[in-house]
Amino acid sequence: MTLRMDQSRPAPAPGPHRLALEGIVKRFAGAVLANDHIDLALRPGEIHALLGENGAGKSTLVKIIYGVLHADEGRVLWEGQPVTISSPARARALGIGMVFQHFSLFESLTVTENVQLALDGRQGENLAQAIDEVAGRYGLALDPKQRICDLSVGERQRVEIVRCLLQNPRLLIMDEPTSVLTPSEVESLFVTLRRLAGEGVSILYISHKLDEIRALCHRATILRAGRVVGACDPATTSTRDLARLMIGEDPGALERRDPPVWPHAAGDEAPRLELERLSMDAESPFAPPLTDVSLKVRSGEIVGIAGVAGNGQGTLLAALSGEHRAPRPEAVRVDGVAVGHLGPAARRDLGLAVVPEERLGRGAVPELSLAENALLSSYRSGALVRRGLIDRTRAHGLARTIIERFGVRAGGSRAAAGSLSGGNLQKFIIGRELLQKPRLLIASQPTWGVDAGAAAAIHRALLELRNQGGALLIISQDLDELFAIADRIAVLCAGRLSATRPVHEVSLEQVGLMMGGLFDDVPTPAPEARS
Amino acid sequence: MKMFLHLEARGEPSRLWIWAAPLMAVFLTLAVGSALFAALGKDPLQALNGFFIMPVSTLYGATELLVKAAPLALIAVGLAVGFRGGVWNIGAEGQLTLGAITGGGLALALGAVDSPLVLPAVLLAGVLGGMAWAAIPALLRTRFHANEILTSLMLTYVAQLLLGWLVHGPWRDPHGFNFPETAPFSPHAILPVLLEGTRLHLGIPLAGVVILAVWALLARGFIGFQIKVMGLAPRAGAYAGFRQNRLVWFSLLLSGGLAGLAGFSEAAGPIGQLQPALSPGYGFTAIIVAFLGRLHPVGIVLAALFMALTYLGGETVQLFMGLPLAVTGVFQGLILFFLLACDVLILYRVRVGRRPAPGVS
Amino acid sequence: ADPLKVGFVYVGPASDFGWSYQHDVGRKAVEEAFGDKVQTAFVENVQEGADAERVIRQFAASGFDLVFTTSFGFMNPTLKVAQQFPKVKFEHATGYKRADNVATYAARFYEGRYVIGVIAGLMTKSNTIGYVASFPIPEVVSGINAFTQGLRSVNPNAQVKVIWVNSWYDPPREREAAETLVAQGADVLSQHTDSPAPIQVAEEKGIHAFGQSTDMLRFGPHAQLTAIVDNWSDYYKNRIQMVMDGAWKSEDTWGGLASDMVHLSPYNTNELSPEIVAKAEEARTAIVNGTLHPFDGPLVNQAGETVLPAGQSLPDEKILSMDWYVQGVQGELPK
Amino acid sequence: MEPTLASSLAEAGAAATALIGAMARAATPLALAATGELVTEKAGVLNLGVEGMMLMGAVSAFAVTVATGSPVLGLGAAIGAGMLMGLVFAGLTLSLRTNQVATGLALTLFGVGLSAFVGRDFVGTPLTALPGLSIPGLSDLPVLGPLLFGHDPLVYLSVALIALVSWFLGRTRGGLIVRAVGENHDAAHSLGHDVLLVRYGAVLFGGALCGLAGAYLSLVYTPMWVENMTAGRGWIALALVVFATWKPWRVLLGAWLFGGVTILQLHAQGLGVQIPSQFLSMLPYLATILVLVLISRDAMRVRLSAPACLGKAFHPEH
Ligand SMILES: Nc1ncnc2c1ncn2[C@@H]1O[C@H](COP(=O)(O)OP(=O)(O)OP(=O)(O)O)[C@@H](O)[C@H]1O
Ligand SMILES: Nc1ncnc2c1ncn2[C@@H]1O[C@H](COP(=O)(O)OP(=O)(O)OP(=O)(O)O)[C@@H](O)[C@H]1O
Ligand SMILES: [Mg+2]
Ligand SMILES: [Mg+2]
Repeated sequence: MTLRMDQSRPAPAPGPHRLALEGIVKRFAGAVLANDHIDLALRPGEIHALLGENGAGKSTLVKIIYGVLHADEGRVLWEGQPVTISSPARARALGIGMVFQHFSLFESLTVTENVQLALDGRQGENLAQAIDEVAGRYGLALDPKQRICDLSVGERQRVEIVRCLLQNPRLLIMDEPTSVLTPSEVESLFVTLRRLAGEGVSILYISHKLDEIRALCHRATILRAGRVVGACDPATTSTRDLARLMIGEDPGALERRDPPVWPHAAGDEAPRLELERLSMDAESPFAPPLTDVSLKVRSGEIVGIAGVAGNGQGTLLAALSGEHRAPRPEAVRVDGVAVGHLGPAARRDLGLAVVPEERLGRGAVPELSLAENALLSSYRSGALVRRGLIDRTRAHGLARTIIERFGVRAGGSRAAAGSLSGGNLQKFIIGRELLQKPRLLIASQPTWGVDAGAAAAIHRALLELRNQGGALLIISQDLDELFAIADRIAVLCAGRLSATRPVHEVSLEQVGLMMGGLFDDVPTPAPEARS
Repeated sequence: MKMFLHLEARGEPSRLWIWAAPLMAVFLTLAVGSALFAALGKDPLQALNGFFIMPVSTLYGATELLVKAAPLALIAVGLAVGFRGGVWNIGAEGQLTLGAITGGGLALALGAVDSPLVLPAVLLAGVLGGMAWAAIPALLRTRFHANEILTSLMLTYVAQLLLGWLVHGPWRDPHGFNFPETAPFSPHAILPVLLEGTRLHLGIPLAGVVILAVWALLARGFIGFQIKVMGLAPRAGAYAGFRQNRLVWFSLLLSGGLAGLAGFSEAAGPIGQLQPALSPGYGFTAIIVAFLGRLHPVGIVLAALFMALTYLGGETVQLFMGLPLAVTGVFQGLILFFLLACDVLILYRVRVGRRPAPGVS
Repeated sequence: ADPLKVGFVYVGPASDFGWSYQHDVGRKAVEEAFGDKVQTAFVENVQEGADAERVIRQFAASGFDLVFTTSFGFMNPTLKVAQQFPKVKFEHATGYKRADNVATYAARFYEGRYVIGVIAGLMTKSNTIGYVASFPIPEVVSGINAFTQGLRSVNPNAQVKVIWVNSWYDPPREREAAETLVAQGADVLSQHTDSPAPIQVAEEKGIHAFGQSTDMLRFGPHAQLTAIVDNWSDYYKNRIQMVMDGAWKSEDTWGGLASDMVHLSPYNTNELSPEIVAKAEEARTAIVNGTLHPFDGPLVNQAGETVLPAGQSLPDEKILSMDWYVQGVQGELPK
Repeated sequence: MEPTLASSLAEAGAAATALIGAMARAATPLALAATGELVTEKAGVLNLGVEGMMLMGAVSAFAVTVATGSPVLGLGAAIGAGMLMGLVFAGLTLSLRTNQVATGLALTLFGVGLSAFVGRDFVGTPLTALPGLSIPGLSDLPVLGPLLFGHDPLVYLSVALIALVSWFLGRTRGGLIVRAVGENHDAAHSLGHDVLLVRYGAVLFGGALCGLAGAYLSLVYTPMWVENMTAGRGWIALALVVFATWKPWRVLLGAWLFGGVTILQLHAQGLGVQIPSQFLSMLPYLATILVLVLISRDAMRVRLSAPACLGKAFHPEH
């Protein structure tokens, strides 16, 4: 999808810089040089993009600005004055607000309480009202009384953004705020950000979505391996050039997808995965239950499931992976076998692999080494465990293979999963699942927070699996991604799944309508795709 | 908090300090201990000698150290398994008691039966008793989500009262003038002494073997990995298809079984019968031992020996120097504080003063 | 000459103000009496499990000549160690197993309890006496029975309510038991647990009670009528003198009021009328003289059966292993 | 004289009053210590040193009251001693990041020893109990008077403290921050809350209340000092926090349940119930387990009220 270029971008006000960084250096234990003498300056009203591959050091830099981390060298100037940002409280006192890449939310607390915790006690009773107001103004629907644990990832992201906006910051830092928002949410967020910029707020914006950056930002600074490698006006720089700046070489185009391997006409070929009127309750009382979800995925095709976060994606994934058992075994079939009652391990034995959307704590254990994380889901295959004993050499070997094959940037198989940057960990997890040669892969948000180069690599790997006859089900909010790799597409809305449609038969607009729940207003799909 | 001591992560554990930290703790202990004893008007050298050297300066003393350390290590290894997986069994004392009850009950029931199978049978009964008692928190947690910290602790008191009832009532020695103890176990149900003139009984090498087996199982075994994942990230465990409830059962049954074994070994080893007080709180002390040993079997064995030594030392300094038991408790607490605090050096460098301030030119 | 080395093994802390405390009072009396002719040492809070044998052995192995092991649970360990150290002399309190170098000693607390039973019987108005008990062992049971015999000898309608707290020493729990007994109508309390908590309850409620182990008058100046004091000092001094004289031999000593091993602290004459004091003294002297035995027949059990006909008194081994209640005690003993 | 309905009602009322009074007193030390520990745990710190802190509170209160004759100073000393113990714990676990479970157990060992050492000269020293509160007029009301107004001040204080803690945690910004720190210390840190400061405060508060609980025992309940006089009540208090699923009012419920069943089983014994006393003594433990099972059935709710970071060390540089 293409974002509307905003013609009327006001130029940032001249005058002193709101924020200037000079020679910032940050070294992590283990001698990772995450920031290497970084200089950066923002004017009032400027929307400034920070670009870079996964692990380039973007999050580290903004955490230093926000006082979460402390630089080893360098200085920070605020409105021309040298300042010490010793803590986030200090940062907020200066007028800096931040939306974190990895949520800083409190699961058991309500939305209001989460917001209140960031507000230094200024707003009192009518906070819930203020939240409603901001949320309404910017089109970020939220119920202030809900607990975070009952929210979907997308809703959580909204909480982060609303919380930040309520602080009336003069510098707003956003670390990948849109990765889980729907296109229309992104649109309205941009309207907000432009308005804020117009009011003189400086915005430091991190995203891997180059289109967004081109549509929104006045300037871009590009980081590579902790160093500033360039700066440009993104509006006048092509996406391709931006990508080249980031990775230092030509990214190479994503090959157009080949037609699906399975013969379109023979719609009666036995599906790999079949959901038959699957209905089940959600884990949390606020997510919608799944209602009569039916779906078929055949070998050699990728089926994409679009939809706004919080419409039952989590429940669907858990029902497919076996983390939640279906009420009826026959509701989920793999290769014709009813598996609804089986757990994740038994389903893996049938050739199923799963990539969940949360990397830390679900797809991987942050405290454990990559070798142990390789073992986490590969223990059924590859003879890593024999007679109850672990073959450590093989586990390390497997981790090294994943690292090499999928270009994961990590300090070897002994590195803790938690020390990897978000994108690199995602590559590792996808690689781990793909190396199991699954006959059926289910992935949720496979490229969430992943840089363009890595996203392309992941897409290539997914397509390769498809071309080798694998069946894939991709749950994603990123319509661009689905349109790029899926053969057929369906939309999940309020726990109901639309019929699947060949991608080339639907337009973005139609899918957008379906995401609003208007399944029936869309022209009838071709009969073979109806399951 | 403006920290005066600033800790700086090393990134990976320092190989040097893994060994040096305990040494430094010992050094601090000696220094502070000396000051403490001097303040009490006792000769520090003599007191420290009494604490750490005298108890093990004879062969008998050395074997006594093993007698005291074996149950601690055995229980702690079992507990460590659960602690790694977030299963908080703090009722090992109760499981120990039940192990003694079931093992002892069978020993009494078998009476004078003379068979080489008696000893294995009673030991097994002890293990099963401990398991059965641990099965209650396991059932209540997996079935009703009841927190095992509370249930296992409460069941400890119940077990002790149960033992009290048995030895005061139905299991009283008929020839014991109605005093609260059972008849002595028959020689076939007693763990034989291995070294004449000491109390080094078969239960001690047995504990060693069991600890080795558990270590092997957990270090190389997949179940140890599953437990670790469950402790660190339960959702990752669910994603991987590990069965949480099974792991909870496994951890509790294992730790309960080992505690039961320790309990019956105590009854059938140095004591030889059931009586109201079987254990000087081994089940609770083992919790400290488990953490002091960093939840690793080797560390646990060392920690158990060390804790046992401080208890023996406490007796020695009372006997020879008239140092009250209270001082022993204070001293023990201090040693533990030092040992725990020095471990910080394994993962961190300690810098004195404020953290380096960024942005100030 | 080298001083005689005497060791003591305590089951509780020496400062428990109860059982171990009184043994330590005895130890201090020894030190005072013999000066540098003796050297004493003690180890306190020794658990009755596997630890006891090690501690006792350590005394024996370190050249101690005489070791007092002061709890029933130390019986078997004492005998085991004694076998390995035939030259060392041991004395075990409250047990029943002896050896050539192991003597036993205990006190006939039940004698004192008979006397306080008499006082209780004369003082009670509600005819309900509360008894805070520790563990159902023969010593405690015979104490309850002797108390009841004394009680009913002057007041046949009085009843004894017993609450077991299953601890020798738990002040809050003892307090709760005492309060319960008062709530259920007791106006005199007796106790066979070691803390002054029941006395404090009696003092607070304006009723009466008897001290245990030590004189607890300080904790209940109005409440305490008298206390049964464990007095080990004379015994310890005697036995040590015997060792010094080469006259020590293994024997069983069961001292009572006569030898003052069981001692009654001064009567609280502010509370007790002279008549009651006279009655109590009468019973005490009769026991001392041997004209009265607390377990003189007829002894009737709770079921109303005569266990011992009139004219006989219960032999020592029956007292030592008592596991039944006499008539007048409410409740049932665990069997 | 014929017993009239009124007089027998009054008698029954008096008996009930006595029973409830006994329960309230038995529950008070448990409630105080458990409330302190609850706040500590809500901030994400597990301090297993409750028993040691209680003992230090008990001995300090006793010693200072004997020395100065002022129970108020004694209470102050108990609070101070509890906080000092808390400070030792916090210094080790928060600043030096030692393992909380092990450090707490070591703190108990240390406190048992130190209190015994400090208290050696006070064994056998009598002390008059703190007088009960008497509110003119109210306390003299029939039945209700003694029932509601006849207890000692600390009984009311414990209820007031629970109300205060409940209000603080649930309704104030400070309480919200405490909960946030216990829920997710990294996020709290990112938002600029001083995790260590909050935790130091919570541990010290916990220490203060445990000290107070100890003082209740040595000044009010059984005014005396003897070694180890808490006899394991610190452990029960710890268990009650779990029982209460980290909710203040449930701590009171748990303490009353435990204290109440304890008193009731003693009453049953006194009434001559034909069950061995050991089994009756098991009842408070079994009752607590039973009720816990009943209230734990909704796993989700229990999980939500448990502080997610409980016992975990906080590393600010991550
Ligand atoms: N706490 C940490 N300890 C050690 N290394 C770290 C830590 N945090 C980040 N790093 C390393 O610092 C480098 C920069 O990480 P950072 O999170 O800033 O990357 P990023 O540019 O935000 O990447 P992404 O786009 O994936 O979010 C990476 O190599 C990462 O592994
Ligand atoms: N008590 C235990 N409970 C659970 N798991 C355990 C236990 N002891 C050891 N393990 C498992 O064994 C692993 C390694 O234990 P082991 O003693 O073999 O260490 P090692 O061989 O020294 O390891 P390395 O070579 O990585 O240093 C631990 O990381 C853990 O997974
Ligand atoms: Mg980042
Ligand atoms: Mg990152």
